[in-house]
Amino acid sequence: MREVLFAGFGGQGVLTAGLILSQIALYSGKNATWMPSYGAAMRGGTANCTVHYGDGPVYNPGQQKPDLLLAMNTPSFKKFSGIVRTGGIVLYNADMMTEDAAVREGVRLVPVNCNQIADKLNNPRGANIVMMGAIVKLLGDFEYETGLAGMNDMFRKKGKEKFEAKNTEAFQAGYAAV
Amino acid sequence: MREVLFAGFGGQGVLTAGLILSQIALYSGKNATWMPSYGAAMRGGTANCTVHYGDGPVYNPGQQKPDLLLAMNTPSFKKFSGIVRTGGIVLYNADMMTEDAAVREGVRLVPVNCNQIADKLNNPRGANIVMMGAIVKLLGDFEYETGLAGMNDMFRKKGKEKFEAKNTEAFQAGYAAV
Amino acid sequence: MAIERHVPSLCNYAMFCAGCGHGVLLRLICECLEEFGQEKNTIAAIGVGCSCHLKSGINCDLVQCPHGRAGAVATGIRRAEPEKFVFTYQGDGDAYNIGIAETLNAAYRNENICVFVVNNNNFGMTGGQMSWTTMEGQVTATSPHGRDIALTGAPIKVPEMIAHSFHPAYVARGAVSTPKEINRLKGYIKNAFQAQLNHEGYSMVEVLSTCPTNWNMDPLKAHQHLMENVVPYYQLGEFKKRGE
Amino acid sequence: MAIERHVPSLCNYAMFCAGCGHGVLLRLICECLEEFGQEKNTIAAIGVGCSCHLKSGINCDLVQCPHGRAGAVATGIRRAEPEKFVFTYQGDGDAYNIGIAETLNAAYRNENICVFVVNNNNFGMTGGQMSWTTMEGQVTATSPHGRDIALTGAPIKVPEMIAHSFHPAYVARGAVSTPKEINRLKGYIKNAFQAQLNHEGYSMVEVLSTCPTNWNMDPLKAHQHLMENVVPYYQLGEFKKRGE
Amino acid sequence: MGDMIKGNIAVAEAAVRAGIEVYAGYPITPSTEVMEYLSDRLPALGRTFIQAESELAAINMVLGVSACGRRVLTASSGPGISLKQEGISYMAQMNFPCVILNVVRWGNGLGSLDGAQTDYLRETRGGGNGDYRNIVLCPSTVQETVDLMYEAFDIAEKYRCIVVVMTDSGLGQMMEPCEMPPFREIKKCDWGLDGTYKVKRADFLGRNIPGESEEYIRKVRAMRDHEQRWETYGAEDAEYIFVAFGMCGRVMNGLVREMRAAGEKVGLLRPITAWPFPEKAFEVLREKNPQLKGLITVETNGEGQMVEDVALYAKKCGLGHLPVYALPYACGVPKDDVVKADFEKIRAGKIKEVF
Amino acid sequence: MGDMIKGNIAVAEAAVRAGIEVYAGYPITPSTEVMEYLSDRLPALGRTFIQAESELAAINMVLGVSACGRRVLTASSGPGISLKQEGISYMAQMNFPCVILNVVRWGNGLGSLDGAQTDYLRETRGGGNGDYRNIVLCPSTVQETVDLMYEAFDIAEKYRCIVVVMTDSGLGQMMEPCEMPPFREIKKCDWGLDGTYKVKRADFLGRNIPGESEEYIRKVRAMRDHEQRWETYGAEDAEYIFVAFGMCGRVMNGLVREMRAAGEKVGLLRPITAWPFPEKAFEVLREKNPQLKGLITVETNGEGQMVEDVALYAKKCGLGHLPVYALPYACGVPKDDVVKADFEKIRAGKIKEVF
Amino acid sequence: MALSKAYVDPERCKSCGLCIAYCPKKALEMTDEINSHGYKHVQVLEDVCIGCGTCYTVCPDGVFTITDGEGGKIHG
Amino acid sequence: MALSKAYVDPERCKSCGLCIAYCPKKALEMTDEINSHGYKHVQVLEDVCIGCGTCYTVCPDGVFTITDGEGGKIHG
Ligand SMILES: Cc1ncc(C[n+]2csc(CCOP(=O)(O)OP(=O)(O)O)c2C)c(N)n1
Ligand SMILES: Cc1ncc(C[n+]2csc(CCOP(=O)(O)OP(=O)(O)O)c2C)c(N)n1
Ligand code: SF4
Ligand code: SF4
Ligand code: SF4
Ligand code: SF4
Repeated sequence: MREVLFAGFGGQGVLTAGLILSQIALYSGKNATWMPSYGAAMRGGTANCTVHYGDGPVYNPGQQKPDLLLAMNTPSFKKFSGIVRTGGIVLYNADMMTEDAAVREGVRLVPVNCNQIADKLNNPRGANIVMMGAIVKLLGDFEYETGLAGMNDMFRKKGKEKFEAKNTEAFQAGYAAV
Repeated sequence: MREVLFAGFGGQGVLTAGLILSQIALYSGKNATWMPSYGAAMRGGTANCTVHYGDGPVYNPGQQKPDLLLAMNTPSFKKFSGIVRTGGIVLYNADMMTEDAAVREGVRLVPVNCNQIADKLNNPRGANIVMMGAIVKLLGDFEYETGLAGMNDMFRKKGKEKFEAKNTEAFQAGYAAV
Repeated sequence: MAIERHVPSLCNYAMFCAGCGHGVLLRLICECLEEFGQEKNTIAAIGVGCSCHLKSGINCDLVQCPHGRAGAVATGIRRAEPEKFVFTYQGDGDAYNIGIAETLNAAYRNENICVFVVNNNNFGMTGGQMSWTTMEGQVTATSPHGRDIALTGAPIKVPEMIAHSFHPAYVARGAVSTPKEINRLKGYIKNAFQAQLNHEGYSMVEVLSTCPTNWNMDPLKAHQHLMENVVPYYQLGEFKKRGE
Repeated sequence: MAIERHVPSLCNYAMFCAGCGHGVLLRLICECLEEFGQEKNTIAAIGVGCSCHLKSGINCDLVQCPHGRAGAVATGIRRAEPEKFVFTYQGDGDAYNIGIAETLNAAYRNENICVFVVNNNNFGMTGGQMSWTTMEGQVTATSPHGRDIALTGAPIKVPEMIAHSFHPAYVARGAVSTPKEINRLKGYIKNAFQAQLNHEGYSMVEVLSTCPTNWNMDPLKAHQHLMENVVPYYQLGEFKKRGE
Repeated sequence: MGDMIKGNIAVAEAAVRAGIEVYAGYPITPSTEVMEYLSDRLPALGRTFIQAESELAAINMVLGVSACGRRVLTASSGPGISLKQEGISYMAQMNFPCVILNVVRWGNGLGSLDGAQTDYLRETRGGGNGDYRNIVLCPSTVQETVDLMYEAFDIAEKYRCIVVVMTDSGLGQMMEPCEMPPFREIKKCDWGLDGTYKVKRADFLGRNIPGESEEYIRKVRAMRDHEQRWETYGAEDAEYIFVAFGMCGRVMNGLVREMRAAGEKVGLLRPITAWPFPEKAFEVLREKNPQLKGLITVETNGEGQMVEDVALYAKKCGLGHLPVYALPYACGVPKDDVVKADFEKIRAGKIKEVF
Repeated sequence: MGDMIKGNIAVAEAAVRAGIEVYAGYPITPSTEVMEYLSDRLPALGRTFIQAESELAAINMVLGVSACGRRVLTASSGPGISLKQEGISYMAQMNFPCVILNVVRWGNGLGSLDGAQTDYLRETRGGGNGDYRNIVLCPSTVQETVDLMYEAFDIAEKYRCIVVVMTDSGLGQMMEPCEMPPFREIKKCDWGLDGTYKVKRADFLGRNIPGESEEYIRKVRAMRDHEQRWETYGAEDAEYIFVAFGMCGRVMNGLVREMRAAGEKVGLLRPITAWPFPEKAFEVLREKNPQLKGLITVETNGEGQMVEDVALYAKKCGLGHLPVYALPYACGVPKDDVVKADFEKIRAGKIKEVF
Repeated sequence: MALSKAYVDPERCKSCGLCIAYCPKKALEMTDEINSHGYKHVQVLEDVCIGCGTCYTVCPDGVFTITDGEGGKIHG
Repeated sequence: MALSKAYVDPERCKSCGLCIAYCPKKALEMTDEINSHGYKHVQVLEDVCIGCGTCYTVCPDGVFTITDGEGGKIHG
């Protein structure tokens, strides 16, 4: 059973990123849950979500000890890097890091300049997709092709296939970046 | 401990009659409770109340087995005469009785033409007071003077002493009628 | 030739107090149900108050609504049964005090229902407390020294409000008083019926009525008070005509 | 000489979305509190909605009211503390949908309070559902094909309703858009303050505002939409002038 | 001994003497006399009476007054109390004290005007959203109604909680002799809002919910520890103890005396607080009364509501083995005869225990 | 296995398939997606979506629709459900069925958006006036939410009662794979008002209240006898049984499996109906499991609410001697680790029983 | 066809007196008989009544029928 | 006395751009610096700013102070 935590400002696409991972898991025949968490209000503040996936049923869909944390900004990094399990990974958005990234021993730190990468691809809103590529690679549970296909399958079901080429590009770049 | 049930149409003064009895009891140093009962609505329908008095505290203020029932009209007579305790009294308004008054054995029936009496005294709204006189006599717990004084004391406290002469007349007539 | 008149069989003996205007309105509504052939096609939503007496007072389908919520209940009925004749029957306390939100919102949505409100200047059923329609200076159980409008606001005119602020099909105010006014009121009620049957939308007829018991007046005196003191403030007539 | 301008210290960084009009209104109110010397004499009753952000947004006494009930809560405060400055701060959903009864009734009683309602044509806080102020045809989360006023009723105009149906001290509608409109709005707010401080009674200032997030527009585009499409329907100005 | 006075009038006057500055309410039988009386009484004293447009508005006016640290009362019944639930839950959350008088009338929905105890579970568990608890005082005579109403404001302010005084049509409409307490001095609570922003607010975002919850529960526990009230009679040697509150409590008070006088081994536990339920009474029973065979509630509702608490706290206090019976009488005032006959049925095994 | 779908959307679609003709509601997080979805979906099917002016209006619209014998849903949360209590009580009294979805959010008053189980006592005891009871279904997965919502209407119509489907922010907002049931044929209940006055009314005055009460309680008993639902796991040999519903139920389902795999003698009782509480499960325990040492509820609220029912029905079923513990976690989803550690504390006597 | 007249259902009458007050012909008067609800009821003076229906219109309790006699029965 | 200018509190700015749009002198521009809330913030072109207060008026987040410099600090 895997647990991945996605965190950032509202608008950085962290909820979608989590959903993509859960869909990849489903696509590859696993079970998955996706659970968001808001602040005191629907508007304002930060957003995060937790994805669990694995072969059996997911009993506890909540935030426990993530195997991987995606931190899209400094507050998220600060808030959550401490709960990542020993042996886990903190993937963070190096473009949004305003402080030194440091975590306790036994946790692997992976910086990715996802905004820069996305900007370079002329896809400034694709920073979260870049990170998806990185996550699939870091987790090692899915083949590159499965990850990509699972993601594209999801957007297709939502009737958003027109973004497929751009998404593929971003995913690929992220996969390559770690 | 005594229980008296006062019943009639709204407007016939049965609630006031009950209150007078409770005040007479208090006036003579006893304890008393007065409890009304309405139908499904505040307006419309009939009204009745139960008075208990005695020397100790009144624990159960509800309708149980009245020692005396005052029935100011036919429906009240029909509805309540059956619950009067054996050995008890049913005092009824003979002017409003449209059917034969009959009760089970062991209950004493006392008719009083209270409306006629009140009309004769030029006090058409005093039929209930007429009945108070009768009740005090029938119950035998209070002297005539105590009953009268207790009643007048109550109206005086309500600032209605101007009716004292008329009330006294009606009370007296009722006392004499049984 | 003399006019034949029978109380409609929809209309039962009602437990209103002697001389109360509710009974006349009830009969007028039953007459209209008969005249428009809706006796077997009607669902009423009744308020809490003396309106409760309609449970025994009228032989048609009806729902006892929570106090003030007939506007919402009737909306539910209307949406569930688009082809039935749906009306509410409420007191002023029900429709204008506790139920003002539901009353206004049904009008706002222009629900295709008829709303009949008996305005008797007080809460009758509960023993004559002040209502938002209580006249300035009127003594009630909760305005023991007469209604002081500087503290409570002035008697509310909901039909005018609805006619001016929303887009209802028909809004009028009649009175249960003289035979002439009762006949005129019947005309308003007919208009309200017609509006609904033509799917024109929301109609409200407010009915000024006496409450002899709580006004502490004999029925005729109450009629006089109504005409002399209440009608001048609560103007009778149509505030929104059909098709206007 | 240039104008010195400081954000009042009563006014905190507020968690409204980027470009949202709430922040401007908040500042204007704080400026008036300062100008009228009421910083240490004020109790606010805030609605549920983006108004909740006033909890951190304003350094004055305030009460978080149940959704829609600020009119009643403010009445309680007013009666308990006759000499304090009391205002409500509510969204249109709060004041006009769920809270219409309490809003109207405070006006009806002519409570000596100021009521500020941010009309941003939707329920902002909960993610942009239709409100009674949503424009005809406007797409929202609960009017996915555009608001159909034949089903829902037309956008509601509460200030007009209050001005015409009751006897309030002051009623106006302003807008948070161009600097000119913002300055005019400040004038309305000042009038509302003055009305209360003079014990003239109830005042309401409705404030048309953008909600860039839920309108799905950038802040400037939202300003343009407001001026071009909203203001023509929701006429700006004073509906009840003071002393009229 | 005071003069005859109606329960509703007496309790209203008690609130006046306890120092309410504002009453806000909406009429509903059988509570209406309270507001009718106060509509005259409060203005005469220079205080404030508000007839609200609804119970919903009334409780929110109460909320506003309470926020300013002033004593305030509302009264209602049946559906009217249901409409106050959101406001009650808000006040509980914000620690705004007030006193609510529920003159219980029978039933669901519109119900009837009969007195009853059909709101017990709602009043003790809270009918609004959340975890909050109100202190529920259950007088059984007019005098006790007055005394508890008078004290209710002190309790409410002590914990900054809501105190519900729960009577019923019977206690509200009946008259009996009663004496009134003296007038209390009126004063504003020092935490009350006064416009100076002396009490700073926490941030709206970034709340600590588990912390808030814990803090609230601490208060609940303090109330539970310190506010239990009850009366017992014959509890030391009874084989069966009747548990009854309010109107049923007074009826059973008399009946237990009568039965004991006739040699029956029965006793009475009369809860005065329905919440916190007087569990301490059971501890006493466990210590003192080894011959106890069963607990019997007498209630005016459909199938017993308080019986849940009796079973729960009996279990909690080591009396989990005792059968707990209910004698529910839908509404009104139980009749002595009927209760006695039903007690015989319990003894004969014809009425089974509920828990 | 279906596709990923959000709990709120899935449950809304399930209601559509179960044949609702009308939805009436007012937005409130975390339930709002239900109405957002239906605002599009219902009109597309020629059915009716009404955005009400308030929750109060919404429940009364529901009442009107239900009176006509048509399937109708409303959904809300927190204070919104509190505002519906009067209408709920009326519907119960008039035997008007409907389904109410409560996507529980934490807390009293405004509360927070966190998922929680703070409404258990209110939902099971009724927050409106009176004696009524609603059937309360507590799913613990998105699939179960769908299945129970689909069935809820049949149950509601069977008894002409209200069925509350109680989820929480977590179950409403989370996504997981789920399959949808088929569309049901729409039909009007034959008792529904149709304008013909085929069902005559009783007289308004002259009601028989004890009779009405008795009739209603008969229905309550039938529901209690026939509608208990639960799931157990490892109940035959467990020394400690965790009792948990909804989100906590699924968490404990996994954790009990994990602990048993590690050799711990623990078991699970997951109530699916919170009311009627599955007391029959305790009868089974009493018969089958002599080594039981204690019952432990896991709940997301301040100090345990369901723990009252667990103690009550344990007593009722002859398990009154068992200690009943609560592990309350204010809100959210309990963490496996924390529950395990707290269980150790129970075993070590550091956490005392509640009842 | 007989001339229409007002007919009374005495059980419904509540003695409010409105019909008497509005009757244009003074064709109504109160009796001393008490009905089962406790009210005295009105009666029609058949010779005076012109069947105009005014009493029908104002009566709040549906006491009157105006007919040529087949549906009603005259009380007095 | 020095001429008044607009001063910026960069932590409050949410990049909404309204001040830039309404500034009559085009004295404002967006920087690339990100504040701790994740927003880029504006800066004042001191030489161009005439201290008219328009930005103060339209800014929803209280970013501006218009003063002669003693209360604020110019960013850019
Ligand atoms: C929620 C609720 N609040 C209060 C009541 C009590 N109540 C019943 S009728 C009524 C007022 C009735 O007045 P109105 O609507 O004017 O009708 P009328 O009796 O005068 O015809 C009130 C306050 C109630 N039943 N429900
Ligand atoms: C009783 C209740 N119902 C619903 C909600 C959910 N809710 C919170 S804010 C809101 C609407 C806010 O809209 P509006 O008043 O227009 O303010 P805005 O956020 O747009 O400023 C709703 C429906 C609630 N908190 N309480
Ligand atoms: S109380 Fe008034 S309104 Fe009600 S029936 Fe009597 S007279 Fe009519
Ligand atoms: S949601 Fe809309 S109203 Fe609320 S803060 Fe954001 S922009 Fe402003
Ligand atoms: S109007 Fe009707 S109720 Fe009144 S006296 Fe005449 S017949 Fe009787
Ligand atoms: S108006 Fe204010 S928040 Fe918006 S960009 Fe300008 S300074 Fe920043």
